Amino acid sequence: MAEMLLFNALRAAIDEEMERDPTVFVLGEDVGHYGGSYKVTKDLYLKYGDVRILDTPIAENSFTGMAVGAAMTGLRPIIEGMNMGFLLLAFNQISNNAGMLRYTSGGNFKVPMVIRGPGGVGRQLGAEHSQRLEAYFQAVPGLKIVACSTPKNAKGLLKAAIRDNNPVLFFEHVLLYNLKEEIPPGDYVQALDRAELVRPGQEVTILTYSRMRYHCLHAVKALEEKGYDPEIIDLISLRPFDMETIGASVRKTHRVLIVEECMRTGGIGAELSAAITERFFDELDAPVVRLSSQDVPTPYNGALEKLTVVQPEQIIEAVEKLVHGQV
Amino acid sequence: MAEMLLFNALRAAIDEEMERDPTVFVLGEDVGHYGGSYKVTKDLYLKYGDVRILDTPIAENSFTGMAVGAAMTGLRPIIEGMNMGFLLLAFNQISNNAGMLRYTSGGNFKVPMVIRGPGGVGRQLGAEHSQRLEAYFQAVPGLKIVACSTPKNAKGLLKAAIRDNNPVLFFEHVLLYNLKEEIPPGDYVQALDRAELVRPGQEVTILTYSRMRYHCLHAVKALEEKGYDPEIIDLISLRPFDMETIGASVRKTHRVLIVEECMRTGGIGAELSAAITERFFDELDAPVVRLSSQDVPTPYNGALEKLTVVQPEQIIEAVEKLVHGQV
Amino acid sequence: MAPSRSLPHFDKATLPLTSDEALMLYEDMVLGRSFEDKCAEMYYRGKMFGFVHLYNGQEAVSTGAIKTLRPDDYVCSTYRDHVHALSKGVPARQVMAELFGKATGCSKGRGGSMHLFSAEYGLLGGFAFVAEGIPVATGAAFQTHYRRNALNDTSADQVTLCFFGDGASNNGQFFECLNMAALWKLPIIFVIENNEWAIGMAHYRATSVPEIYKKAAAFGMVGVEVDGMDVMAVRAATLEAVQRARCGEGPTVIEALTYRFRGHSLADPDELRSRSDKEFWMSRDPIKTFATYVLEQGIVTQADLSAIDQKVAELVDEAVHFAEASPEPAPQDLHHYIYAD
Amino acid sequence: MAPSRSLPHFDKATLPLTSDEALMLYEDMVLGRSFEDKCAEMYYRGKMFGFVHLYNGQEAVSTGAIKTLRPDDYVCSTYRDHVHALSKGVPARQVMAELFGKATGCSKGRGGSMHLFSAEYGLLGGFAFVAEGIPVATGAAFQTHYRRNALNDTSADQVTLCFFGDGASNNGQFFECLNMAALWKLPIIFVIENNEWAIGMAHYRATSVPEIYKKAAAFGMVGVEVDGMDVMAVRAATLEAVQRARCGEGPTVIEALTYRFRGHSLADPDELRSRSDKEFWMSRDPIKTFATYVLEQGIVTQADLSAIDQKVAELVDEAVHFAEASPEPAPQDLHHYIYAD
Ligand SMILES: Cc1ncc(C[n+]2csc(CCOP(=O)(O)OP(=O)(O)O)c2C)c(N)n1
Ligand SMILES: Cc1ncc(C[n+]2csc(CCOP(=O)(O)OP(=O)(O)O)c2C)c(N)n1
Ligand SMILES: [Mg+2]
Ligand SMILES: [Mg+2]
Repeated sequence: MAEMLLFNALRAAIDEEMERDPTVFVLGEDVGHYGGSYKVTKDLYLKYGDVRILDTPIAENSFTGMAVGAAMTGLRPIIEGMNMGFLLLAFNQISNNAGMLRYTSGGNFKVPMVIRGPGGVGRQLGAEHSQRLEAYFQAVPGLKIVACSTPKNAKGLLKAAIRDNNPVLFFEHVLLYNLKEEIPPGDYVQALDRAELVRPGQEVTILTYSRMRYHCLHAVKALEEKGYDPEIIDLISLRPFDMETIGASVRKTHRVLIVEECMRTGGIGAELSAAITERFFDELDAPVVRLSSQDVPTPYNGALEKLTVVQPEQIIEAVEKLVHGQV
Repeated sequence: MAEMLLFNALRAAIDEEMERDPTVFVLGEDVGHYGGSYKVTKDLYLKYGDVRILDTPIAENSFTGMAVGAAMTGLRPIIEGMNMGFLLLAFNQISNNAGMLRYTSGGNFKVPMVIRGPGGVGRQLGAEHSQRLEAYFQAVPGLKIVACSTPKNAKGLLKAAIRDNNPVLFFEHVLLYNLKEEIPPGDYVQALDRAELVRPGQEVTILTYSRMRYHCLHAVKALEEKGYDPEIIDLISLRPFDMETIGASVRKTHRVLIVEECMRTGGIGAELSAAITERFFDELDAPVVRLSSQDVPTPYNGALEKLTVVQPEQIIEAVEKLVHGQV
Repeated sequence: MAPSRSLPHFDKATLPLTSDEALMLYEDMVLGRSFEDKCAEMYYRGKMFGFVHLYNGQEAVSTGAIKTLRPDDYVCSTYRDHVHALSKGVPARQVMAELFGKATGCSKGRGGSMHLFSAEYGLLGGFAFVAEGIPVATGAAFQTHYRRNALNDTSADQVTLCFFGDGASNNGQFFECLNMAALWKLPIIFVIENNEWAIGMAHYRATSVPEIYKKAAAFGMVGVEVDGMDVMAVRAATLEAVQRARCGEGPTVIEALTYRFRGHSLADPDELRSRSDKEFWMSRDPIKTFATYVLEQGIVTQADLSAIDQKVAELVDEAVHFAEASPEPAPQDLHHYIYAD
Repeated sequence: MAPSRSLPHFDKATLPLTSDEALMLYEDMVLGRSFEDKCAEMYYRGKMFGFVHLYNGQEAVSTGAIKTLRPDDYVCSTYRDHVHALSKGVPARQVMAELFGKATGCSKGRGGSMHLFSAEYGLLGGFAFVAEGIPVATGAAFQTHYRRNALNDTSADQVTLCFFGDGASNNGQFFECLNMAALWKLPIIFVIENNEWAIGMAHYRATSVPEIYKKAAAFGMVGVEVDGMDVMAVRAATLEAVQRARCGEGPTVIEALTYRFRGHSLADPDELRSRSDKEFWMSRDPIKTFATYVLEQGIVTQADLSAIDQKVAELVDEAVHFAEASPEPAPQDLHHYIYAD
């Protein structure tokens, strides 16, 4: 086992898969000579050349469509969204073509591609660079949506995503690239469709993903000291949800708290809350509670930004209320 | 009172508002000489000229951004999406600029614009022409989202949308343009943020919008004959929801059925279900039930297409189950 | 009335045709025309639904361009895709069955008129959104480039033909892809069918420089205009472009000046195009012109052509029978083809 | 090392300057430079956060172009927007306060470095996404066109200046807007600051024809290249373009060849640009060059310039004091400015 930074774990995943399969390639802005804005593809062009590590012009819609065409004809593109937000410009190619083309073509083509990059709210990056695209894309049929959260799962999930024969939207978090963790040596994959049980517990199920995992862990530390016993599950797969793992937890705790970074309205938590209530209504002792970002474009000002995103104290408070039946 | 077809009611709304306010103009593909694909702007260019009824090149992202710039500097653009789906290409301009710019600019600018056109599943139009963009756009802060459903509300709502100082995504339905109804003469507006009580009832609250209103009415006819008494509410506003009207109904019926045309995952019903469960959990005798389209790109084949979208029989069945506590 | 700009003249003598070639071109054009006429009939008889965009009048472009290709080359089309599919070799019965929404259709009844696909025949798709096929086609061309240059696969010399209209040429994706294709010398040919109209929008009202082929120069790419009513002119230009693409010398823009003989789709009242325009273009019917030429030149006989007419009529009838007799997709298969294994 | 293409030479004698004009241009450039240097200092002292893109080296473009405008004209910028805002007249204290995230900032602390806005000063915004400002600027120009042509407002002769980089010029929105602007003869000037790099992507690796001004011709628009290190060259070209726009004769593309003296943003290690390149361009520092020229020509004195240096230094210091002393936005105002009444 060796310690690795999250961005290097992603880099290792790409490197290993590119070695393993010559049809795998990377494209995007500054992925080559520059090495990627978050260094995920650092120096890979030296090993694989300028065609397999393809620096593109700033034309998100077209290079995404180009990746679709390449995927349809036998390659396995990995698109780096320098910031996932920029892929708003590629919405049509991602939804109509990456997402729906396999179905619309009656199975003629498959579209094995990964679209990865940093999402989420960073540190005072302003509204446009603080997008949470998982909310906008969650309704697109044919896409798989995954969010990694640790160096270990980042590597295993990215490798699985690259091998998957479907388009995978793969979210990293702009504030997690420098996390460090021991990870298993060599080749391993982690299933794209399975949630991770982060901390087993009895009293309440906390469902979260990406960076909010750490806010939850942080809160749970305080909660443990107060004698609470919450369960934390990292969703990993945002489309589809791992309802098996989630269901097992709900049947145990009967209380659900969703902690997400996307905005409340139309966020991941909305679908999750609805799905849980539908299937496990009789198991629930309280309504599913969502802690989400405020429904505002992320303000630049640091204090306002902090108010926009869920903080550990809110998680603590929400758990206490849920457990004490005050919801 | 005169009978009017829905598309003509929309046309009247635009015509009246353009007369009333010289800063109102229409832009989009084929809105001028061609009169609009669904005749909503038929012959208006003869009255208002080619600048106020502006035929654009097929460049959705740029003409949408152009409308944003025009709105910021004092005009009131109405964009016609020939089919709302085409505006996937304008996602970035709609979200970052139409939706967020007012906030990000700290109130420097307002963006009064309407983006309107046909949405929904038509008759065998294929996957790309059968989009339900309300699901994709519902999480964008700063947008108002409205769906009209009758000639009367189409006119009143569109006029209100044009006068609103914010960006309004205004959904018409491709299968409702030829609805006919008596509408009040002359100038009237309908509040953008109020749901419509379509049929009062005691047993269950059916929340729906756009074309599904008619499937619900259809189902309720049969349900009435069987002695049921459901309440139908047309949401009208998809962002934000009129939680006052919805809440009053839930407190009365204690059961909620959502009938929507968008796909289940991440649809309008997801947020609606979550919001209702959060606020009215103790009022609910059963989980909120969603009837949504299947999570598939709309197939061309007519029989499959029908299977994809909610049918009246499913509504009947769901109401019966809900009322009998079988959910 | 004359067209809004003068048509380039092609000297047919520069493209000698064997009788087999002539008949092949003729047959493909007649197939396109007959197939579309049959579609109109079937649409009005309620056999097919949705938006159906016919190709009548533009046959010289599909035939002239696609019939220069090998089976392993790619074609990318739009919602006006039936005839491109046929030229590329997708069997008429598969196309007709798709339009009928049948399980035997080339897209298994899921796609419909605007979404024809065939992996087997190298048809990357009919793309229903204007211009969205251009990047996809560029991606197929990139794939060839990749195999040749990153994988050292010397057999990688496939060419991609990307079709779209004058209206699409104002869309940003066109320019973004011109740049990438030229920058990386991708083996792609952008075939623009300039039929002067984008639904009800006259081309000259939508674009500041109506000569689309001239945009190529801004990207350092070869751009040519051809008479899109002359199958031989289109063929000659495409042969040259294919040659360039195959040997890695990069992309080409071909602007074919053409006209559609019907409304934009079968739902279009077609009220804006002038009668005189229509008459001018109808008088240049690519099938009649070509037939006259090859007969005059003695390359083929009237009997040859009549035999083809007959054969095509039967083929199209057979396609209808096949489509009618084919099963609908099974309801339980609604969720098939969402994810690949 | 010489730049990758030869720089156009401007004959300064063709643009006589009064001493007031010379001092105005000098002051604006020095303000831009000093302001940015101060930003770097403040950033490293933890006073501002996020991505901060400085403008050092490109001052001749902002000053040369924007200082030809009237107050009621519009400017549209990118994430590299501080200096455009200053040239357009937004007070330095408002810009600095915005960078500090204060309630007194031009975007009320909500926007930050990449999102400067000022309705009062006709700044349509800093747009953080590459190329997305181009359509917005086109819309402002359309608004002028509309008032003049649809509302018969003869006072409607405002001009919109739209700034963006070489990298943005490969984006589809650029071309879509060139087309619409030329088609409708909108009063807009596209000022492309070609600083040879888009973060770590060298322009020549991203584009098939590096001369961006040449794209204008494909749209029937005037396109010119200017030495972007020569404020007088930029001014002369812009004066001409503004004149054209004001009297309804349509848009212009101006490609200014320039260079940034710092990394892409303050987070950029800037490892890819060669030292010799940097040295070449540094030797052409637009402020020094201009100062030398106006001194040599006897248009101004060294004392004049020193007085300005002094004044600007005080102004920038004052801006910092103002920003520091300003209040944060109130927490309870988090939801302000989402909807307009
Ligand atoms: C993105 C998008 N915008 C608009 C449309 C509607 N639409 C379909 S065809 C068409 C005109 C296209 O004209 P052109 O490219 O010249 O092709 P033609 O139909 O003449 O073959 C338009 C506007 C669409 N399908 N997709
Ligand atoms: C749509 C979008 N894609 C990518 C980015 C990331 N990005 C920011 S600046 C930049 C380079 C832009 O280069 P150029 O247009 O030459 O302007 P310069 O920074 O040189 O002034 C990139 C790729 C972005 N902000 N928006
Ligand atoms: Mg056309
Ligand atoms: Mg640059």
